[in-house]
Amino acid sequence: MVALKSVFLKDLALAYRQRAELMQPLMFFVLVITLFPLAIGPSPETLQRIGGGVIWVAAILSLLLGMERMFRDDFADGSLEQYMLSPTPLYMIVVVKVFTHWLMHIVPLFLISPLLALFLHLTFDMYVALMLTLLLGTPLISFVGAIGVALTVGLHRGGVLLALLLIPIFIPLLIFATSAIESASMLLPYHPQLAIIAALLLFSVALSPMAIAYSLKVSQN
Amino acid sequence: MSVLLAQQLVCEKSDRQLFSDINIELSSGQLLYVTGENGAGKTSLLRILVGLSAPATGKVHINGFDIHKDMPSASQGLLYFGHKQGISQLLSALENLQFWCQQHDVKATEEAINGVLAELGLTGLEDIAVKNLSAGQQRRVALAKLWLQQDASLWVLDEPFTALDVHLIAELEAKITLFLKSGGTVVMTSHQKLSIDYPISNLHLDYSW
Amino acid sequence: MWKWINSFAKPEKAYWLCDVLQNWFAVVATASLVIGIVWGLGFAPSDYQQGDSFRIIYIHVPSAILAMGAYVAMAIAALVGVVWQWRTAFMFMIAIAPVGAVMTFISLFTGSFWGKPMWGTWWIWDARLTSQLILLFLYLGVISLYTAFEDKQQAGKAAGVMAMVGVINIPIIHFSVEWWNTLHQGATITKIGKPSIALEMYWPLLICIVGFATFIGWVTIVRMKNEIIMRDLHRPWVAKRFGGLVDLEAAVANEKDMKGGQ
Amino acid sequence: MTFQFENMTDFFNMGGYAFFVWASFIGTFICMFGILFQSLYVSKKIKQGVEKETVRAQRIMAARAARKIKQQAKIKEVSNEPKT
Repeated sequence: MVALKSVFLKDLALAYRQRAELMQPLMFFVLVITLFPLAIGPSPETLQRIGGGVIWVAAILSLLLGMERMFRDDFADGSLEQYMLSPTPLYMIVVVKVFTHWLMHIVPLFLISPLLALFLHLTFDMYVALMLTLLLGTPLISFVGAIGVALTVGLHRGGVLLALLLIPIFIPLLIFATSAIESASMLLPYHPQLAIIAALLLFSVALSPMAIAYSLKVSQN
Repeated sequence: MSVLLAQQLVCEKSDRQLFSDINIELSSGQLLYVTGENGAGKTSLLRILVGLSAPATGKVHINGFDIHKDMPSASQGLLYFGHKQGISQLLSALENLQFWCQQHDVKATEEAINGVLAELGLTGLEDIAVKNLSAGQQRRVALAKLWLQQDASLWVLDEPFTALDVHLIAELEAKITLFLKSGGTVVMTSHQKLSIDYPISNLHLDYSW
Repeated sequence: MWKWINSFAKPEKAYWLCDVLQNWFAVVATASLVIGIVWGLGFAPSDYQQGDSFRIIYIHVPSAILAMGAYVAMAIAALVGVVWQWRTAFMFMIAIAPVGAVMTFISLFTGSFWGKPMWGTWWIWDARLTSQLILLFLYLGVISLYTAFEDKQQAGKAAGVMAMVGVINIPIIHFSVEWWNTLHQGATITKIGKPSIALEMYWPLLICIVGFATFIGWVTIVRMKNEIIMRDLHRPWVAKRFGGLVDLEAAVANEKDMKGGQ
Repeated sequence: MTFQFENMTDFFNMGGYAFFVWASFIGTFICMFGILFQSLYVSKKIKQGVEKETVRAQRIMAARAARKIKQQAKIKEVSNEPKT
């Protein structure tokens, strides 16, 4: 327990000392969203119709961008080797690391989201649905994505490959999340979609730590 | 009981067989010195022994636990010191060592850590981010683990003498001897001649194609 | 029994098996592809709704089904490789991946050529086309991950993890895409007992499926043999089989002598 | 079982869908033959490569043996030097 807490605190400290790098995915997120009104036209109806999808696509892309950092430094400086040789099982450490990483990326995203909802003329119901789907969906992205990160951590320039591997896997999540927001825009109930996303999340949290730990070991070879 | 037991290890890298049929049995107080030319697989062997790489075939037991099956138990008394130093560049020396102690169940107070750092000539540099230290100083921070880890039974050291000055090499050799005399077991590789007043068993790895 | 199965984990034994099976697969594949396609193109009655354009079914359906099947086979091989550490399982995995990708590609463009006269458009974002497209991306992901690694043993394990993640995802993707949009006509042969198409159309389709399956097997075997030799290039059995070993052994012995003499 | 078309022209016409039907069949054959011949070609190349690789291994081993002889000779030379 002490060991896991120390991993959490260490990752927080490291993230704090690299604040600038943490801001980059967030700025990318905002910039991508700014592009859409410019490309499609500023009419509020159009923006409202595509708003949920645009925010979700941008969120996935920006999370993918920041994800590379998850194990990179630990791999490069050998901390990962020491984690593997510590008495705490690797998959537990991995869970803590992924969770910390998610926290570091989702909090700024949440803080900036009201502004984006304004930009894209989302109604209040859509905004609530957006928040809920982001809250349930982004940890799913982090946990499943961490498998890909763990696999590519030993490769030079694994960034594009990472996106190539992970984007197809996130398609179901994108579909359910945007469908929930669309239902909200028509004032229909959207808890089925939320329930499915929650189920996927639980499933991935249960299975992915093992896969991540295995992948990290493969990368160490 | 033997501290380290390796049976019929075979290692393959990129489908080239580096070595085959390596058997090692070490009991407490023994020093194994692994030699061989570049590319013969010294580092690979050490990484297999501590369980970081999987051998193509064969088994490794540390203190009776299979390292590739039961890593948490087997790594209890194990200290591995590899090419990568395992210290975060952004944290200070003190933070790094505190973190490492918490990770590995080593009880050490802040004073104790500062004391060890002072012993290694790092007084006054305890709270500076490691990236601002020189290569040799960073190496010392990593080596401090050897001074902190009191109850380890097996040290696996991969080239511990690189980037160290003469004094520190002597100190480290003394530390290793002390550890061996107190019943510890050491597996190590090095490019320079070992001047330790202690019986050394040698394992030579042949380059093979 | 288990020991017997396990013996195929050895590349040498697997190579022998591949050699035995290769010609059988080649013969069956060629024969049933020729029979099935000639039957389907010339002798099966034309569909009363779609006319002769429905004949594309004889390549579209087999390739679509087997693209999925090849992916599942690949993932099972990956599982075997990860759990029992079979080197040959990873070799099979990477041998079948490009074949499956080609099958997926075939099913996509034949679907498109069928869709143009039927729906009036080359591409429709309908559930089956979309999930087939995602399947192609999954294949490409596995293949590119494998090629990204220098060390092919590491590559096999990494690509294996990706293949398994993908196979867990396939039903989810299928379900989500179905939810998202259903426009495709109903499945043609899911009801095996009472097919919704006429028997005269059904038989050539079955033969074509067999033909495609054995074709995949054939190409996979050839590729797997390549993979085995490439990966075991430095082992004695390869050299023994394909000549040139004697000198190597002499050289090694020569060097050993030198060492003994020093 | 009867041939469904009146004559060969009719057969090639495919009830007006000639382009779509033949394009997809021909495309499929190109893909299938492509992957088959690529695999067979690689297999031929590899078998040639085995020989090349053996020659290379032999050269490496021979070079290492030669180097060892040279090194030993040097050591002998050093020890044979008269001590002054």
